[in-house]
Amino acid sequence: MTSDESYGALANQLVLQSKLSMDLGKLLPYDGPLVRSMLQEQKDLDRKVQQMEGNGVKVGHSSWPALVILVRVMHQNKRCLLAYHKQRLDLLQAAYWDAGGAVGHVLENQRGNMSYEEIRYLQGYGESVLIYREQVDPQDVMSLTMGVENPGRGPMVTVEVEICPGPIYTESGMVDFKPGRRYILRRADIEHLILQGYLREL
Amino acid sequence: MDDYFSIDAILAENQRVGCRFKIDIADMGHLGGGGERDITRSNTLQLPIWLVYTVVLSDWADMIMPPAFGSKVRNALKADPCSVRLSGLVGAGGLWYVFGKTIMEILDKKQEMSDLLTNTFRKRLVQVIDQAQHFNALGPAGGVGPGGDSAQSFREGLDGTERELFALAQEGAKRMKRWYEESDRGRR
Amino acid sequence: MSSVASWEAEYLRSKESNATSAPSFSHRGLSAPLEDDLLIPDVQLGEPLPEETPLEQLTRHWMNERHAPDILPAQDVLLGSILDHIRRQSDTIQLLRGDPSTSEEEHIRIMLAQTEVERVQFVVRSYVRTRLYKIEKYARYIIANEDVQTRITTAERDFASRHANIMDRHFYSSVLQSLPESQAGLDDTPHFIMPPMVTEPETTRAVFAHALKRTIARTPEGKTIDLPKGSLTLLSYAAVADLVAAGEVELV
Amino acid sequence: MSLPHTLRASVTPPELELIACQQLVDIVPLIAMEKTAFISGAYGPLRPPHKARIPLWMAVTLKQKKKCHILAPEWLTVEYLQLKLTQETTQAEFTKLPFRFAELSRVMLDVASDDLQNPDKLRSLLQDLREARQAKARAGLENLEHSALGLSNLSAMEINEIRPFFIEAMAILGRLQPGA
Repeated sequence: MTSDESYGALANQLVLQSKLSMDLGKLLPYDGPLVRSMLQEQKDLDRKVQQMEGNGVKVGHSSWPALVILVRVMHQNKRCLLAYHKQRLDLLQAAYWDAGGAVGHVLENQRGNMSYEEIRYLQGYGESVLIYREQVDPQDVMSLTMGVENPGRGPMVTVEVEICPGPIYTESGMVDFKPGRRYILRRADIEHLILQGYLREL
Repeated sequence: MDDYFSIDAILAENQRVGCRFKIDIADMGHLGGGGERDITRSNTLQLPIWLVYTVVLSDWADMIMPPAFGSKVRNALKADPCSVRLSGLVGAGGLWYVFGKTIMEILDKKQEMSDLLTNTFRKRLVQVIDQAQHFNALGPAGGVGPGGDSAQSFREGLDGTERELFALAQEGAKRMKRWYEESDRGRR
Repeated sequence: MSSVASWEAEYLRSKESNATSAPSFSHRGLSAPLEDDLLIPDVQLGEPLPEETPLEQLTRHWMNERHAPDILPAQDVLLGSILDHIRRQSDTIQLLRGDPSTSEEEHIRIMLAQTEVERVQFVVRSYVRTRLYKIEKYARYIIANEDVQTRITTAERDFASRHANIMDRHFYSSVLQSLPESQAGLDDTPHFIMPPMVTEPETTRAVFAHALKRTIARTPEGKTIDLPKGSLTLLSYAAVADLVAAGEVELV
Repeated sequence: MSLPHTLRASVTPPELELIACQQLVDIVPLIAMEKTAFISGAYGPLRPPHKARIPLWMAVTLKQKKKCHILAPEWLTVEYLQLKLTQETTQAEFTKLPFRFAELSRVMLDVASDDLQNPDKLRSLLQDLREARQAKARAGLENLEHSALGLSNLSAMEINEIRPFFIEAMAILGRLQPGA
């Protein structure tokens, strides 16, 4: 952290990435280097504060304002770091539900953007939802991870195959999806395939 | 808005305010983003709002009433709030109301500033929703809303908070339009 | 359980939840349906407003939950009974769908039952997911507040603590463990002007309150607002939180 | 989060429509059906040509299969809506209309316009009513302060359209008070 770097500039860069990600509505690559340089800035600030305290700087001392400002900057950096990480968790959880609760599907698409800790978090989140469902609705009568945005569409839906999910067993029997072909099926049987992008609803 | 983890709340407090220092502070010159090494007494630095609270409430500096809340602006707002371009006062995307709230928190007599902010906000509100609902009906291409260019300049003059409200009102109107149109096709 | 019998059971059980009697789906060619020997319906589930069916009750609680900024008292008895009802109805549909000899009339009845099952499933799912969203968002607040925990189910409380745990672990491994000692906590109370690190429900946020009976709302500042029966008022949720829990006001 | 972003600020029109379709309507069935236990209640028997009272979602499903005619509710007539439009345009407050009239009329006009008297006139009356009331809701903004605002007789769909804007505006007004 060079001295002419205005305090909080790195934090500002980080939070602007979060804002961009929010506006785009998608997860950007995890900025490990920026996070690490901010953690380094925190260590440098802390060392400087320790030195000042070691030199007897306390209320009334001429350098007391400088010390308070440094501590205020540290709190602001910490808030920005945590807010950056929290915003990414929100997006990962949204992706989990968008994919009908399929953690594997989210990892397939997002792994390159995720830190190792975020992968562990998503797996933990998925497990926690399943534990909850096991307690509340073991037979998944309410289809907990299905869509909550379009209610009341009729039981049957016409879909076209975007990505061939291969043969799928449904209540109305086995369906061997062929690319580009159209099918009229019970929504409940294939909603998760729509959510995951294999099928497109017409 | 003031949730610890809220990105918008953090960004709102990055807005800078002028502060005239009453003391010297060694090697903090760069705080204001300038080149000098130290802060010397009666130096004026542009500090982010989250730092203004600390230095002003500790009485190490006085906040300079920004022109965005100077007497010229206040009189114009009292006369005709819809004619004032708030974005011009704080820069597009700037947050005039959040700025005013910060200043209010630091001022002793808060009621006067609160009245200025509240009356300005309420009087411009009907115009914001009118335009959002009408603007939406014409679609973005139909830029010339009611009142032609005065509507255009009003929209350009919105501050960040008003822009968000404009988007909320537009979203509400769009969602209704979608539901009406969708139900025409959806069921037959 | 033969298909007719399953509908029989369904019919008898449905008589418990609402007063009207109904013979079951009659299987083609079988004997005439049961006479209407009216059973005296036993006590209604929960304490709904006089003429509210269980589904109407759930719809009201669903809308309340969708609009309230805070988490409302759990309705697990009601939810459990509706989940049961969905499961029984789905089982019956499965049985009848498997029978190739159903008449056109029977086929339409199955489709009507299927359409309803999906509607009710949606209401239950949206209700549960709305509560889960609040529990995730205020997990650490819930853990720290006994009174809030009385409003949620055990499963929800467990979910809250698991959620707080995986979030804390994530923050620790990604940020806090690399911060200086003084900064490694998640419960700072800095003397600067900064919001608390524990996110709380914004109970002052406004809601549209529809008064189901004449009642009085009390704003946080102590002002009282008269709510005539059937009136609609836009006011702070905190002013009507108790009335919503008591079922005197619904959020629309 | 377990709730998509679009659903957090407000309920959506499709959700309101789902609720409205729980309402009972009269039909003339074209198919016989025994009395049957559904989750929302027991309906039937359907015995053509006798009228029957069933939920609107069920009537819609039958109508789409051409298995019934739906009888218009008494408020969905040109006379009634004409009267309401006159009232709406001559008095300051909102006139009383069924709470879910927008959703019910929308569904009926979509699915059973052939069962309705003069559907095109109904559509234009409903559109005029909608615009007149929308202007009134906007005017209501002027006396919006951060405490309470009476909006009796506003319908479910009208509330939903102004909800995100009104609630956020009130929150902002609240934050602009001293010591907020």
